[in-house]
Amino acid sequence: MTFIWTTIGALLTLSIYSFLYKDNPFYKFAEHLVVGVSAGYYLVIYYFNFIHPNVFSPVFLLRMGGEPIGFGSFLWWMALIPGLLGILLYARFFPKFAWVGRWALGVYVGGYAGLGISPVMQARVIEQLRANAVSVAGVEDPFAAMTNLALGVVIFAAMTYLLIVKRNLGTKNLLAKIGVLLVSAVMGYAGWWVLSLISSTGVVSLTNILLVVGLLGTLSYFFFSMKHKGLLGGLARVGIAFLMVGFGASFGYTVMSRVSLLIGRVSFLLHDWLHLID
Amino acid sequence: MRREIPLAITFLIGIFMLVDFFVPHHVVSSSAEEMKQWGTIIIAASILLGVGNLIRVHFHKIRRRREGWGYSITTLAIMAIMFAFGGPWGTIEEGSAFNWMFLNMQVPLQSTMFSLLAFFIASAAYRAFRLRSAEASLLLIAAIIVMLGRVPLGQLMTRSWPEAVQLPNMTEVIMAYPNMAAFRGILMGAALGVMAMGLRIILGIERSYLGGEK
Amino acid sequence: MTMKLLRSLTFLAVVSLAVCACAQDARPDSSAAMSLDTVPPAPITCLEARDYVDNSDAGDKIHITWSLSADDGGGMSDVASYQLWRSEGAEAGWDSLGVAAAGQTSYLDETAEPGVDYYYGVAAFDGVNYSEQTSFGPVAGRTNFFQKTRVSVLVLMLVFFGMVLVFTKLAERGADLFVRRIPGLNAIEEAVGRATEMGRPVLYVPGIGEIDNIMTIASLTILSHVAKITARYETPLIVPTARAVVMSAAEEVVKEAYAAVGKPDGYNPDNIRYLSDAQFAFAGAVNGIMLREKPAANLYMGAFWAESLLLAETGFEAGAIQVAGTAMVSQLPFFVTACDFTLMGEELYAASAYLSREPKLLGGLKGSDWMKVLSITIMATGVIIYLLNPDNAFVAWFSSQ
Amino acid sequence: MSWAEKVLKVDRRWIFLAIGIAVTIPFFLPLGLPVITTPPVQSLYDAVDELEPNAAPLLLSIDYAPATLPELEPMSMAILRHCFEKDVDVVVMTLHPAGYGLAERAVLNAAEEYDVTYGEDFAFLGFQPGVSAVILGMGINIRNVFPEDAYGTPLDELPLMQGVRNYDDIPLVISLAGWSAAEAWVYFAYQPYRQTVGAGVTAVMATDFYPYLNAGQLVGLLGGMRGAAEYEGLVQHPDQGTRGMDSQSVIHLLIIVLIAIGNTAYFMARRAKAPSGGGVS
Repeated sequence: MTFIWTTIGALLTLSIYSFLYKDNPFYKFAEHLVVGVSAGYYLVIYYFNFIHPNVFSPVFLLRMGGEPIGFGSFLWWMALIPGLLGILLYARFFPKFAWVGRWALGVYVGGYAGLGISPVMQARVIEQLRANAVSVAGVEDPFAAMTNLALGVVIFAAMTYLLIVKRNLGTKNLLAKIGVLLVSAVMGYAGWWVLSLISSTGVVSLTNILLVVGLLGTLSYFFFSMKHKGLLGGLARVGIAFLMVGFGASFGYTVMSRVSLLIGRVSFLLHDWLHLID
Repeated sequence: MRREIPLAITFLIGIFMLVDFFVPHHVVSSSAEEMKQWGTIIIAASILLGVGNLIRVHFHKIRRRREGWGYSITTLAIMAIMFAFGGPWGTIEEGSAFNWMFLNMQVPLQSTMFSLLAFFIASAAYRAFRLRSAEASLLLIAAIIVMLGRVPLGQLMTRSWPEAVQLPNMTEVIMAYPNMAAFRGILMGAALGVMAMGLRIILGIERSYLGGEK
Repeated sequence: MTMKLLRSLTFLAVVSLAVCACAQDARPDSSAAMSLDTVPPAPITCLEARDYVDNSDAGDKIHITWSLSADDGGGMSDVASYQLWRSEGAEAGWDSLGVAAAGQTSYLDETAEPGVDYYYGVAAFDGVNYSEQTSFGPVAGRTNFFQKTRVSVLVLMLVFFGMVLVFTKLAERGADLFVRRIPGLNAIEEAVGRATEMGRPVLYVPGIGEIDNIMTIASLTILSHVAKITARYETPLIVPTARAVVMSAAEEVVKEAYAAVGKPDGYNPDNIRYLSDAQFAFAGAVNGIMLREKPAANLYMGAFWAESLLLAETGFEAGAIQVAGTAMVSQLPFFVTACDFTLMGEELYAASAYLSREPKLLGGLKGSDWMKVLSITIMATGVIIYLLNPDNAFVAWFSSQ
Repeated sequence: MSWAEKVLKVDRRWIFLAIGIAVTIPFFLPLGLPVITTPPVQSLYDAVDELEPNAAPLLLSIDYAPATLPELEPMSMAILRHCFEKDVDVVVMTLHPAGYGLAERAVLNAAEEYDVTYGEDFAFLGFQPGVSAVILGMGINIRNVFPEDAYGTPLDELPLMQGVRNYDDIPLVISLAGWSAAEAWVYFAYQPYRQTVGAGVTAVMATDFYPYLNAGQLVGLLGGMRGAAEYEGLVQHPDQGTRGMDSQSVIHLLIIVLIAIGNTAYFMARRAKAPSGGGVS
């Protein structure tokens, strides 16, 4: 029995992989199958996990979580109201009353819009600002931190100058441009390393300055109220540079997880199905 | 009235949920919990709308004998079977037919579809990572360093180099500083976008999701 | 059970250590090396009890804090635990409340009656003797209406909302608010135009987020704009969705858009489709649409997870022009590499405001911009103040809970 | 068409074929490349390692679904082995509706390898719907959310749960998730209760979690199969994670070689078209 089911799973797996060659009947079959299976699955799961225990059972069977509840009691109403809101959605099936479906949508969207705002402010703005500030300033030797802050400003100013005034990094040739960028990256990295040999505090605050510069640049890129010219233009270009490094890095970082999934499937085919490896 | 009532509901519930974050009073927080529960029930109830749409679209396809109508029969049939097994003979309990179908059809199909990404990420990298401009070179170089730094091979290649330029360490530095700075920037910008949009929704300025703008 | 066992074990260990320590050095005059400890530990100091505010406050919690006894970790190092008592009046008897392990400086009393005045007493215990009891009171638990630790969140939020509303009002009065062009927005119109020329449909994927996700709502706003263009050009618009509620909202949006440009008959309900709640079943089905119905323009706007690259690579292979927009940080790299244009992060939200050109929506954009300036200022101030004094109130104020 | 142009326009199916071959070979010919530990993994390992044996339990929330199994299951196995090896008590739960079977399978498989008893050394609480409500509720009292374990035994009858009321009695929570559950632990357990939280996430999500790690909201982080392999190395029990890393090395190298070929061809083709080599593109 298990072997039959595993074989079905394996054949479906191969059908999906056949898509890599081209669209074909096997893939079409697998695609339509999974849509059907998941529709049936969610229909059942949503009913038995949400609707039945939280609406149907309390409202009609007067039982909630195994405990009896009274008809017309507070809990009964608290089960009836969302049930009615859910039913309002079905008003769409009758075009004349479709508009009452918006009440349910209003509750849902309004509720989550309100719910989302404050935690976003807390975790994505304030906490990140605080972390950035603390990690920049949080070194033991304030003097070293100040020196490095100044150093960071100088490096930053130089970068901005290169990117704005010498817009194209002083040259028109693409290869030379890339060369300039590479050399400055290598120099920067070497400088960072030399500094790390001299003072560990210095390194911490210097690398943290990257955080400030990057954040400033990226936020400038997302500044919509002014044309990206002059100082703002330079800042935005610095931001783009950081974004590019970030995108490249997370692309490279992701390859591993995608390959992991493939390994999982190959291991299913070779190990669980064909028993070719142990 | 057709538009004012839902907007009023949105406003009242939105403000209440917003205030809940700052008001620890147990009556407020437990009512907010209750309303979150309502949300899940509304979503659960909506599945019927989705399935209705699915049936309608595939039914039209079959009735008009449009290309690929045979596959539509597969979809509808398997959905009916799944639904029929789901109710009376147990849902996610170990060993039920419903669970078997889930584990041996939906799970392998979904994870195989997911794993196609291993192929696509390679073809996307091959096509897109070209030294077309100075900015593109940053993308490419960061990607290569991180790709090498993530695997044991990269560690072996640079094992005898100074610590600062060992690939895994460079990867850590790139991930922890420039990458994080950029992503913090995106996160913060997007967070402000979310808050502004949330405010507009609560105030009823943004109402396209209710259909139209009038 | 295990906790109690552990506690008694540590207690035994501490006691025996203390006894040994006494035996070895401290008192040459106490000749009986193993004699019983008769010296009580030093009392605790700085005892305070405060009403405790958590996220669901029924007024039944009081937080008690103190400074360690001098003999805990220092001095004779013989404190094993702290005993806590509670009393309902200065003259009333003391009831045992609980025990805190050595080294702890706080205890949460969760059994308080709301509104009743309590007195708390704490004494260090070395296994044999109690120190002198330190007391504090009266204090009463209250059901609070404001979470004080979140005041920074509230203030910044109100400032932000204030800015948004002020700019919105300004815009309504006709002030000319400049908003720079967002690259990628033109691309949407070009893509739709090309699809029309080729006589092929436009595919609009509003992401797989639920409608509670703000990205999805932004996407529906953009959809309304796109639907108006396709309605005018009479280009079919296919909208596959992964959530039933989003599907029904999309139906409304598209239907209204077709009606708004005077072509209500062009609307085809079979083109707004619910495919599957399951992420990859959805992605697989959208891939099928791309290969079989051959849209010439694919627009991906909204919240995307791993399916982003599955869609974008298939769309590329099928030869469509692709424009994406999402604030999902982890998926941006894939859209950026595989699509012709990408609206990144806040640009997605900005796009919906920009497209509608409604002054009300532009106000929000302005507000966010000035919030960015304020954020940077706060961060810079924070750094400087922190360097001068790490324990300042400014930084602490931002540590919300 | 020059060879460079041919290379640039290569049918992507050849790339697919190369990837397919590259992933399969290490299954038959293991390379056994060593793995070096990174700081986020080390700090999570240390956090687990510092837990007292047979004392307050580690709460392991196995929140992944089948789709992310290959990356995250090696993590749960490695962490569970670490705990059982050191006699640290473990309480397992899940926040994902499809995670019940996976969580149970992981904990039972790991328990089989060691001399541990259900109820004394480990427990499985099962699944409760509602992510934020579950996490917040457990901060007040675990019994409000999970009155009994997955098999219907009241929590008070499990020896290891006695004296465990809420987060005050749990020194460490680790969430292994391929979706936003790990973030929810940060928002709803760390933020309000200052509960120490560690996470194991897919490699792609790890990027999003660096800010939390940096801000001290997470004590440690395992990212993807590599994180699992590193943890396997630390507990000296190489398994799926370590084996998978060989395939990873080969494919990563292959992609880099492909990028190099693509760029060489790109510059050859450019040179052929525009001899000056200039121009901004």
